[in-house]
Amino acid sequence: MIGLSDYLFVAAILFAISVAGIIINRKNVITLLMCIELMLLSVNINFIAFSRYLDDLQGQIFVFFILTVAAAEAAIGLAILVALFRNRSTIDVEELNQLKG
Amino acid sequence: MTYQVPWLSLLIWLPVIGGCILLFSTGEKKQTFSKWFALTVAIATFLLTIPVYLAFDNTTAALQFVERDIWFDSLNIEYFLGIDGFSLPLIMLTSFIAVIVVIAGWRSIEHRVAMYLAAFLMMSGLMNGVFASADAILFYVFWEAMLIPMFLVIGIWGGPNRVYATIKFFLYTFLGSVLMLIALIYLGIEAQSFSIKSMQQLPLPMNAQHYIFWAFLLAFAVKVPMWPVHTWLPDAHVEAPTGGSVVLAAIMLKMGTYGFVRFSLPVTPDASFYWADMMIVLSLVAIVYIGLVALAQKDMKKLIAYSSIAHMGFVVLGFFIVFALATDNKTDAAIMGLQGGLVQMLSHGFISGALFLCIGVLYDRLHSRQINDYGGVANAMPKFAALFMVFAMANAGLPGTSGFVGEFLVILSSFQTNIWYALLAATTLILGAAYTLFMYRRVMFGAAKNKKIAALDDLSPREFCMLLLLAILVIMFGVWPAPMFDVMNSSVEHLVECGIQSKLTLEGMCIE
Amino acid sequence: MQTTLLTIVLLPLMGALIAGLFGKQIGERGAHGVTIIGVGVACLLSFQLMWGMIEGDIPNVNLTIYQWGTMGGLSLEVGFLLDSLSALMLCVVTFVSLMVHIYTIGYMKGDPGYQRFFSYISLFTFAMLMLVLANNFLQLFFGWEAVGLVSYLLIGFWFKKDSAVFANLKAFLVNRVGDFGFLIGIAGVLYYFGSLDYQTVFAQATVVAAEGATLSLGFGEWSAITFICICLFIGAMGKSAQVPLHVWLPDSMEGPTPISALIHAATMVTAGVFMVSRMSPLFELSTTALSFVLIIGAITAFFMGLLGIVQNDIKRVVAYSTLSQLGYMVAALGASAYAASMFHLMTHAFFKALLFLAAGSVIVGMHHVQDIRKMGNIRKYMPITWITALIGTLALVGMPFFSGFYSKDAIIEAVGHASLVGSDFAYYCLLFGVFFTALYSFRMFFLVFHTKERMNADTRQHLQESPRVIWIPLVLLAIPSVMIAWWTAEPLLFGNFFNDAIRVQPEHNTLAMVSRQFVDVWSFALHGFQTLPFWLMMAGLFTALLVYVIKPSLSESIANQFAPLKRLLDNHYYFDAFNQKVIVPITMMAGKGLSKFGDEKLIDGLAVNGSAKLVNAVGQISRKFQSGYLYHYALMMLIGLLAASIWFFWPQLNV
Amino acid sequence: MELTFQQLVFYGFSTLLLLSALMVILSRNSVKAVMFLVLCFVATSGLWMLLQAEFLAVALVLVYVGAVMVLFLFVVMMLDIDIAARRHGFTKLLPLALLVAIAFLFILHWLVGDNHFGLEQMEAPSDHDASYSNIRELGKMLYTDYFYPFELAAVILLVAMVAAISLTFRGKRSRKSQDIDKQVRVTKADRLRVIKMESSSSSQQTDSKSDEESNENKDKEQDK
Repeated sequence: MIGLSDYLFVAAILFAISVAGIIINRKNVITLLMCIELMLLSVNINFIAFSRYLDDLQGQIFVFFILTVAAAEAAIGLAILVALFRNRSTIDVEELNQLKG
Repeated sequence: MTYQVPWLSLLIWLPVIGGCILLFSTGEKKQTFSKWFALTVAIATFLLTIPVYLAFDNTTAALQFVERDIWFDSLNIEYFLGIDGFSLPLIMLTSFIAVIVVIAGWRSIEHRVAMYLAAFLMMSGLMNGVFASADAILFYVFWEAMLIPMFLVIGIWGGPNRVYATIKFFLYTFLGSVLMLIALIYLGIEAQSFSIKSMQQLPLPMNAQHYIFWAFLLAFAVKVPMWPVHTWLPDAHVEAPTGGSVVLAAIMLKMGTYGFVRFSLPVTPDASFYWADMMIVLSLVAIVYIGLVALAQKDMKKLIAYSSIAHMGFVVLGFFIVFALATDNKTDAAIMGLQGGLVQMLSHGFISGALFLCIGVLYDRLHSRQINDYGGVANAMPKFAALFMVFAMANAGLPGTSGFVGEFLVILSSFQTNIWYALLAATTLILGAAYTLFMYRRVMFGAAKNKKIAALDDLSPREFCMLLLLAILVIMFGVWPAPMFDVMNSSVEHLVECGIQSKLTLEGMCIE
Repeated sequence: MQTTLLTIVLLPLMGALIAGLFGKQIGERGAHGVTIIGVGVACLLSFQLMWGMIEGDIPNVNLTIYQWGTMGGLSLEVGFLLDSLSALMLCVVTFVSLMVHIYTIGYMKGDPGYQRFFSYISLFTFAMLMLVLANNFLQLFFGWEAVGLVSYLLIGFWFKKDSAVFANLKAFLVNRVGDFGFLIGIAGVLYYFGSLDYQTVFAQATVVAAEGATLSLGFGEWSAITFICICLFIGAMGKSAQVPLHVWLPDSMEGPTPISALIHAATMVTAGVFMVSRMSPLFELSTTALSFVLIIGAITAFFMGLLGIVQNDIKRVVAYSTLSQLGYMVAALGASAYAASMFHLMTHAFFKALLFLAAGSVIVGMHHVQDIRKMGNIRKYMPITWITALIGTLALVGMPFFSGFYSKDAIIEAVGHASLVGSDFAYYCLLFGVFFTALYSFRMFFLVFHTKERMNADTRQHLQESPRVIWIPLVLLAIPSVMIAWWTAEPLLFGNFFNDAIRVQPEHNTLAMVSRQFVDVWSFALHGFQTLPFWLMMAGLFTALLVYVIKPSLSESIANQFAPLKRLLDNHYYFDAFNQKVIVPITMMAGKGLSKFGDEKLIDGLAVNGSAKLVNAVGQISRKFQSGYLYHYALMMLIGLLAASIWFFWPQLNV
Repeated sequence: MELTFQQLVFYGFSTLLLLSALMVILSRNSVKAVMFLVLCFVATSGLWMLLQAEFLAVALVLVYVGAVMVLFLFVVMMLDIDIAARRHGFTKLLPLALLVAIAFLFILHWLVGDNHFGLEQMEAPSDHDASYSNIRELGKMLYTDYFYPFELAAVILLVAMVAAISLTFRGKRSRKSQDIDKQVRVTKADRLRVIKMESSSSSQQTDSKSDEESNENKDKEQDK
């Protein structure tokens, strides 16, 4: 039988991979966005696994909302990316240091 | 139930609303109107205090003229007003000073007069609120709210270095009061009510008292101001316009000492007792150290500001020697010390206010506050010289002026705790006279220093009336201070017999 | 009775207020009219009271006028105490004041501050009356400081003169040093006696003394009574200008002459003497305090007299003579001869006021030249002034039959009988003081009224007898200067006039010892011719005659021979220099130092602006972390999350 | 060890998911990365099926793979990205990435491992019977208990859409709006100019002048 911990562990590995991805792909915003999607995905896996094992549909409802928000986030993120590229003709994160104090 | 006039609400909100209305009467043409309007509101507010004074029952320490209504139901915060012997004199002082300030600003402010007067009206209403609040949160709201008009007054109508001064003033006072809010919230939760009375009756363990005492101390010590958190005062005074200085010295400083009698002493009596020696030492330092510093000042306003600090030191001294005396069973002396401190608060309100007005009178004419720019003013302004002399002498604590009463009582009672306290406190006799008269001599006496001084106009009827009024009060309360004592007596006795008794044991608690 | 006393006290106040506030409206005549009527009526009523007391019609009165304030069980009141002591002072004060008022009409003629001046001296009279009539310490202190205030105002009356405003500030501050002690003394009284009311305090004095209450100042234990008495006496030292707090009195001569007569000779400066007499029930209980009083008085009497010899300003000579005479009074207090002291206070009030007013008359005649080296032979021009000044001088030096003789002789005798620590020293000081008193008095007298005319021609032309308003007070004061003692010496000194007010312990009742030789005033005076003081006085007179009249060159050579001494005297024993070069600079340095270092550097610089700078510095450092790269923030978040989870789960991880 | 079918599916999809996730972060080419991401989603959807969350599994494929990933692809292709530069600092950062990833893994492993969520602690639930409909249950909840959040989610999507459009929109903005402040601040002098008329003899001239001025005023008005 597959235990809850198995699902959770898969999600954990996925999360660790996306963390590593954020670190090593720090130059490319698109990959960063994708890593974030992966993170959300790992969270969603957790939710659904719990929902199943606790027999409570609320977990799935939550995933539903997360998906909504993630879609919105992706849309806006990409829109920002496009606007950024248009203005600065690069999406290199190294050059995006307007926040520097 | 009979219909009752909400006296205290009127005292608070009449000037505030008047000020709000004034804000709309901008424009240069409406200047005269706004001045008269402000004066009317101020005088009306002051007149309102008279029936309150007459109806005030000074045989009881209980709150009177109580108005109580729910404000935030869920948090037990109330719109709870009420006055006792500590607050009534201060409310009267505030309303009176408001009138004086409006008169003082009549000519000397050139731009945005309406706003200037509005700020003062609001300030006086809010300060009345501070003194009339019987709910801690309401108190806190008024306490902080009144900073805003003061901040604006210094920041807009102030001198050249006003930005530094305002920010210093604001940060100093604000920093202090943040911790007070925390203490109030803690007390409110513990007592399940934010009424000050319930906080005073709340039994607290010693370590909680320590924390609360320090939280309060920081807030109040900055306002008083006590050494070593006093340095905002000289700067604020120097930059503030005359009216600002008057309110600052006459009333705002009193909020700090009022806080001591309202909160520190009755809410945390054991911690106050524990720290009393430190407080006494700090106030003695204020008296001696600041007295010496005042001697070295070249700016008149700075000098008076420092003298204010020294005089407020007497108030704090009077409040905190009470513990040593009360534990020694010298109730009379304890009452005397407290009375002395309270009277000193009032009298300092009149005297320092008057002195700042005097400096304002000079500043309006020559636009300088440096002592060295003056000399021989008495030649051209004899009336002014006479009134200024009255206030200078009162500042030096001459018997027969109100300045003497408080200092005298505090010195007498501090002798009963420790001779050295009295000896150090009494140095004010010498230092106070030295710095005040030193300034007076260099400004007023001698031959007229230059043509400008020789051609000075003496006081206008407006200035004369305003100073004369203060002079009469200063002398009246010096010769016959009994009315002040009578109003405060019950409250003071109650505080000594009940308020400052230990909260650690049940026997000490006074249950009413 | 209450009305009478209130009238006496309040009439001068009314006069002062009217003259001061409505001076312009009522004009000069109005101003002096209203004040003189006020003081005159007060004077008449005082004499009536005095008469009543002597006759026994009027009992001692101790009444409360109103309640000043109550705190707890303690009630402070304003009230009057009328007994022999205050009655005597009432008469002296109102009489001298009246004379000075009248005199001032002439002296201040045409001064722009005419009304103001009358207002001040009337106000002074009020304050002094409050002081002497007080029945408690609070009111005493009020009067005490109020006379100081008026003195301050009057010394600086000509406020355009820098020297005058310097002198008045000095006077006020030095007095404040004394008041400092006085206030502590009052605080002590309240502490140990639980009241500020004279009667209660005096009633309890013996009890408290018997308990042997002590207090600790950190250095040794003090008897409470001694401490209180010495503190109170410090107040007296300020007001009555005893060494070392005497420095203000000579400078106070910057004020107009009438007030020098009224305040700085006759009345205010004797307030200290009056106060100690009033406190005799306390002082009697502490021999230490009495010794202290005696020694201070003796030092003042002798050394200040010595200074009189080298002064050239006519008023300063009289001022130093006043200092010296105050020393006599204080020494008498120390010897428990309170009555003698009060008696000397009275006679001195008359003859010293007379001398001052005579000096003023000369000054008016000389058109405000005060240097005696520029005078001479004024007798020719001002005969009335001359004769009155002569009377004053004789009274001052203690010529038998003159009033000053009785009082001074009684003091010297009393001190001679005293058996306190330092009483021998005091006795010799006073004894030789007599010689110097005669020397400087006659020096001044001869230089002013005799010898060659040294004034310039212009002044000489206008030199003439002063107007009537000036010389009438002189004459009126000259009469009591001569005769007052004839009737009063016996009851005051040896009788029981003061018995109700002054308490003396039998073991040091020196006056009683003196009184054993006393038969009547005439034989007392005749006996005076055989005593040492008389011969010392004559020696002084002849020395003055020799050095300043017969052979003026002698003074030069003596001065040269004793050059160091002369320098010491010229510099007033360096008291002023010490104050100006040491005390004042140290105080100012402390003030400036604390202001610069403590306030500006330490508190403002380090603590206030320092914390602002610290915040700024932390910001400067932490902004380095804000690279602006998103992935840095993300990384930080991750690391933070990691750290938080490790911290959170660590305890369980170990298990 | 014998694998049940479920285990087989689980391990298969898991492996696929993790490997493709690794490829997402490691691949040099963005297009490839997106494609691997799609694979990730598909694998996840399989896992979700296993967990009997059918609706979400389908939605994930439809919405994510069908819409969001296409959007990604679209953007990646639209933007001209320098691939070589992208890899800069890869080796330098790898140790750090590994460190952080392993640390996370370590903690998470302990946290979510067998000791807390194993089968002993939490038994596998029984399967729903055939009449059970995941979609119906979900729908019931969404349209009753979670109705407001659901509407809010819709609004969020709308906002996201508007935001995305307004961020990327390039055309000229021809909106019409009033500047009320400006209108209020207008004074008489801005609009009206009083001209001194000369006498009738030279009326010709003044007329032309005033015409000009009225034209000017009209221009000003238009500017505003």
